[in-house]
Amino acid sequence: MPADPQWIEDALLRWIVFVPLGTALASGLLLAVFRRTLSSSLVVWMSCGSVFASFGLSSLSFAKLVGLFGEVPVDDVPPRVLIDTLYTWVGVGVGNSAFSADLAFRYDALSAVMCLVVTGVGFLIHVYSVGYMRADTRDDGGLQRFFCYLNLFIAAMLVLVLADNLLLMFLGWEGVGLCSYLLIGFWYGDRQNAYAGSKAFIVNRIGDFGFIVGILLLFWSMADAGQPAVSFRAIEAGFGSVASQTLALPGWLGGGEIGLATSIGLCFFLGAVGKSAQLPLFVWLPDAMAGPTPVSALIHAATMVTAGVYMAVRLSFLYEAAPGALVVIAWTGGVTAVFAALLATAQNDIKKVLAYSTISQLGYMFLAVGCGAYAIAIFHLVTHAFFKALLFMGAGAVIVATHHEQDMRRMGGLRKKLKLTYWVMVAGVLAICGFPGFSGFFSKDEILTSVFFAHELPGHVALYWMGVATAGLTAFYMFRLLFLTFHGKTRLPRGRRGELDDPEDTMMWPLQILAVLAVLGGIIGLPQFWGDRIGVAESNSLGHFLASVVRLGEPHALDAGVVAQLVGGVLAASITGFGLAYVLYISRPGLREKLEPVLGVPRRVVARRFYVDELYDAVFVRPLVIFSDRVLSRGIDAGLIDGRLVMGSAHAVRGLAAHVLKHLQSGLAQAYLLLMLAGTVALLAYLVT
Amino acid sequence: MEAEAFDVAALAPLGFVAIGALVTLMLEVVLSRRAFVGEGVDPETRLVARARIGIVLAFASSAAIVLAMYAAIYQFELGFETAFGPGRPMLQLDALSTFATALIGLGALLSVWLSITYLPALRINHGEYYALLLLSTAGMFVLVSAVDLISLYLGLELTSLPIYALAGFNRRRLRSNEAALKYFLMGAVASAVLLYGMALLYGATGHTDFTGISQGFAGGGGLALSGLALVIAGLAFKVSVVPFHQWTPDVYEGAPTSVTAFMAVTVKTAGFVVLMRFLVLALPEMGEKVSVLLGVLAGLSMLIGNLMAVVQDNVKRMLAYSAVAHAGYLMVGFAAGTPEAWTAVLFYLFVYLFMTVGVFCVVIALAQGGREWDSIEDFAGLASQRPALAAVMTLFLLSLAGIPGTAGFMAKFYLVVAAVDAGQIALVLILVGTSMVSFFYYLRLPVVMYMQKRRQDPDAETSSSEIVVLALCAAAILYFAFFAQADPFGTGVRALDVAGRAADFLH
Amino acid sequence: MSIPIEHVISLSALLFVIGVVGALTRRNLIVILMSIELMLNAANLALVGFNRVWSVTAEGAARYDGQVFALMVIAVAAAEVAVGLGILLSLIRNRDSLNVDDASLLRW
Amino acid sequence: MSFEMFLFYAFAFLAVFSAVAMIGFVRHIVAAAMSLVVTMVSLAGIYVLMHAELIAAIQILVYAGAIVVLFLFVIMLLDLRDGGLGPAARGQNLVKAVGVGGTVTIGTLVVASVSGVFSVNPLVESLPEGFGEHRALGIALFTDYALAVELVGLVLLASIVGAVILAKRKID
Repeated sequence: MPADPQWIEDALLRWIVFVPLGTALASGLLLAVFRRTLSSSLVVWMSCGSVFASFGLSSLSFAKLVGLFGEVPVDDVPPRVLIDTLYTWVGVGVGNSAFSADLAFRYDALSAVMCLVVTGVGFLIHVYSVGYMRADTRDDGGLQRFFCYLNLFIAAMLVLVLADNLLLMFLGWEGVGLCSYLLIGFWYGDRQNAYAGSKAFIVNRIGDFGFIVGILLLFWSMADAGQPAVSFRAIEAGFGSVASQTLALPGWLGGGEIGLATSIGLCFFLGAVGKSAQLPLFVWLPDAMAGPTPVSALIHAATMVTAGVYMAVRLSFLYEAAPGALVVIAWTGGVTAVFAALLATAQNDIKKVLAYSTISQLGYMFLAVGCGAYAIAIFHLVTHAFFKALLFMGAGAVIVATHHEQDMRRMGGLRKKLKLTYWVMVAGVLAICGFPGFSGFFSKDEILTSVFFAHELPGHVALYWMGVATAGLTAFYMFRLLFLTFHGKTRLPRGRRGELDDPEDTMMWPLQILAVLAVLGGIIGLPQFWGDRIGVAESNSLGHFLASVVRLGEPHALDAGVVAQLVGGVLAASITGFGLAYVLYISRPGLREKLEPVLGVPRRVVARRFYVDELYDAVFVRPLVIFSDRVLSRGIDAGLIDGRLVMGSAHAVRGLAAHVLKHLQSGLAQAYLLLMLAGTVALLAYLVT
Repeated sequence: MEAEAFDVAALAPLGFVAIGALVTLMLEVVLSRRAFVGEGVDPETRLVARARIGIVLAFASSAAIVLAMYAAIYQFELGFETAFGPGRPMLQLDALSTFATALIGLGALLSVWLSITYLPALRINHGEYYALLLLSTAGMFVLVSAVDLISLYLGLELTSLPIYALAGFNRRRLRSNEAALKYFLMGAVASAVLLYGMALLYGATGHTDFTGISQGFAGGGGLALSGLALVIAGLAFKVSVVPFHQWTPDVYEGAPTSVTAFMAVTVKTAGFVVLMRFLVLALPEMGEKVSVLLGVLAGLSMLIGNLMAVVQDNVKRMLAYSAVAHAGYLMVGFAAGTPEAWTAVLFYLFVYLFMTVGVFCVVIALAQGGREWDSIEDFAGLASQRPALAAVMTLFLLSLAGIPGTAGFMAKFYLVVAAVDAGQIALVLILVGTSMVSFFYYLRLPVVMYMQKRRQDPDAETSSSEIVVLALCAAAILYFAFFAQADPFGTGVRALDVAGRAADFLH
Repeated sequence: MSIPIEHVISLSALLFVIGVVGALTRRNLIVILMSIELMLNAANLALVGFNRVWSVTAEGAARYDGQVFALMVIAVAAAEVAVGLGILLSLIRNRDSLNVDDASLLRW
Repeated sequence: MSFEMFLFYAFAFLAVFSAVAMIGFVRHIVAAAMSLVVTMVSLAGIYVLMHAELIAAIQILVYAGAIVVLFLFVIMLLDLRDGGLGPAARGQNLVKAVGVGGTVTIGTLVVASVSGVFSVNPLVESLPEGFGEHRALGIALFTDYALAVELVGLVLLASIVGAVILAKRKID
């Protein structure tokens, strides 16, 4: 357990949140109430400036945290936590369990990392958006609205990562969901977008249900033990006393008992599954790609979707007491990683490939969490933020350059026209595939190493091989993307072939910065083993930095042989993937047609997303709505939309209401009277007997 | 404080609105005569004159309500505690009743402001409207302080009769007639059931006052329990709890929207407060059995309300089912039955007022040309045309759904915490789960407002009275989301503490 | 000897049930209104009957809770009928039917 | 059986009979109103037996005198044909009537028998002088129950305003 930290009051923290929030509110208020559209350059300066200011403040706080201004060197003081308490937000004296929650921000090592990523990458994406939205012909003068939402999102995300207690975190949690919803549906008039936005929001409800129940369960059990608490500090201090309790399962769940920590952990994990698009709640993320590309980069790759990972790490003390929950997390992550990677290989929409890739990489992060390697999960989170934002924005550049072509089958040969875009994309692809020395190499390698050594985890060998397979698949689909888009002959329609060029500079220079980060970002978490080899004294600085918040595992007994084996395995898989992609898409494209009959069935299975939607349909929807033909016929109508789990149950709810309950409300006053009097008689019978 | 023989000051709020009702009636007669003297007044002039009269009457009613609220708040701050009535206490003036009086007054006040431009827009601008509204308010003032079955019954009738008429106020519209008819029929039967229950309670205990009943109740006994069941059924009707809810959607949809807003907030507040007082005073040891019963009603209301709301295409109807669902949430607090739960219920009612008035105000702001714009399609693309209206509507809906950052979340949170603490885990799970379902329908409106193109193009402007109401409601929702228990401006008033004081009526 | 209170209450319950059945089954609005009146009357009978039981205090003074309540109910019943008939008239102006089932525009 | 008891049962029979007639088998709506009058008057008789003379008087004045007359006025106003009762009750109604009546009655009976509903205090045999007469009740009304009387005034006012606004033929 980390040493008791030194708490420092710092009233500057609130401004990290308030600056972007204030900008968003001011611009929104002007727009909605006073109907003032500001000039686009003012909007741009305001919103980018506010995020940059927030980044500056975060950096300043970071400096304070590591004691840059301090008198004493870092190593000699206990780890510091900056805290900024505004006032008591919620406080109830409930029976024996009076508790209160402050509106307070907390800046410790974990928040610092998240905060810097959110504001730093967020700033770059803001700048990029300026160019992107300007280039977008669909834009109907909604620039101010767009940046208003974007800033609001940054503010909500910062609340999430800076929150000192679960309630405030939940505020940020819902806030980011809301902004994501607004931004996915940004181009209104397009029913598909509106639908995707609602879907994202509604799928997340299922996760949020888990989150809320987790909070309540935690609160209830802590209050029961006489230690009511909602702030992370207090929970961490008091959780030990309830961790060993058990809950009796109700009869319909088969009875028996479940550990309290495990059940709370699983509830929270359900929240994380929704937010971070893991199996089975991943269906919303690919659809969310309907939004503008900067939104995909910011929200659906770099920041919001990692909130689930952040939460799991934030609550690591809880998961430490719940090994059962960790097993579920690890397996969910591992299966999702390989599953989503498989799906990514069958996509033709460039953004969808990246969306499934994101799901897959998030699976890696949860795999790390499940192994108890929290710092490594955060390490991968950071590097992933760099290279996935880069890839999305690169894809956005391609989309803008080709005038909104997203289908890779109609691209090709763009290498010569979009030179800069090509090279930054290459950097991103190499980073995600784990090219030795690139950021993704170290983080992925670390995750697989921890899985390999996680002996306490049931089936860790299988998980390890799933991770390796995912690495191979990742290399395959990423190079497939690269080859289809940039290599070979152009397949663009003739009309669009003229004057293809890299987009304007405001879009390109964030890409270049991110490319540098994607290549070199691994340094912050350089593993000890590699540090020793290249003579860096202080390696794994991220891990040491996070040690004040999470438990670091024992260093693995690594020797050159084991490392060679581990790295070799991953590299071999990746090279296989690359080679396959190269053969199929560059050197022998004809082979694909020949393979088609052989691969037909599995390929079709993958292309139909493993028939997940159909499975949901069969398992959840049809039994529920069997009594209603209309919904049934809707359910069979596969052309409609995918993601039947959620929309299917929505339909089931609708069906139940529309076809059964509705008939109670017949419009006949006497029928109402009858029910009312029947209710009265029932009441009477119940009370009197 | 010792009960004084006839402490008229105690009745100030009731007096103000009752006198206000008489004054508006008189004013209407006098002003109308002035305006329409002579035969050949053309319709146009007539309309303008009517509009002016309407404004005068609205001001008069507002003044009466503000005075009543002021009196109530003053009494609250003084810590008034008077059992009122010559000889025998009929009304109890205490923190609960003054709190509820102020709350109902606020609901009535906002409803009056909503009506100023709405009534002319629907061409139903008759002066009696305000008198009826004030009389009903007076009835609710009686209701919330009633400590005797007689005053409870009279208060209930005084509350309901004007609302039956108000629901049918749009006489030319068949739907309005029908709403009035249904509300009347169901209401009359419900009050007959209630009355019969009261008779049985009286027969079993020999008393009509709550404390007498609680003494006589001691053993329970079939007669008393039957009476109790009928009384609960009658009151459950007023707060539209399943299975006594079926009038709600029809009446909400058919009644003029300003009336819907009025009854949605005030009747619900009054009904819940009187139910609370009755349960606590007349049944001090509210056994497990009653608690289970209330829990079942709560669960049914949450489920049915939320499920039915999903399939509605009319906004007012959807909000009616949502009101049923919210009644269910509130009943969770009743099932818990702890002082904290009462506090949470009162705070919820307080917040619910702003959300509901706000939502209906948006519907009203769309009404024009003698017709309501209340189907979901009517909201399509509103965000591009009237962005502020769409924004506050979204805020109100999100608050109703209970998303963090709105007062609706805080209200729900306190309720849930109190229920968890009282061990009502199953109900809390239903509450949280059905709240998730509620996002389905609350989100439909933002989706059509923000993500569809405007189809029709009414050129209505939001009137200044509506702007005031909307701004007030929106500000309250944001304010209480963060300062339910804080006092940033140093006023010394914390909303939750106030609710707590009001709930502390058990001595 | 006086009438057993049980009989009075039974009579009142019977009348109440008849009122309920009337309100539930008759289609004619005026008859439904009359049935509601019958229910109120039944409650009044119970009140007056019970007042016979609780007619004196421990000190021997007369108590009139039930009778006063009944008086109030009579007045309220009159008020209710007035409003009910008003609603009925306004309905009839728009649609020439006294059948309660015709008022089913609002549903679902 | 004392004379009092005989009177009670006579009135009770009359009341129930005419109530059933009202909801059951009269052909004309005016007949239904008349049945209601009979019920009201019978109840007034019972009130007298219960030592509630003032209530009995008011019952006749207000109910039989005012309320039923109001019904009759409306019936005349509407000029109803076919007895005003609309189409003859369908078989469905009968089923419903039997079902509802049966359920409620059985419910009531079950409740009554299971819980001993009727186990109330015995009747007070020696009533004070002038119990239930106008003087005693009047004093009670204007002392203990003065507030209730005021409230009833408001209720009546509300109903008048409401009825007028709804029923007035022309309001513009």
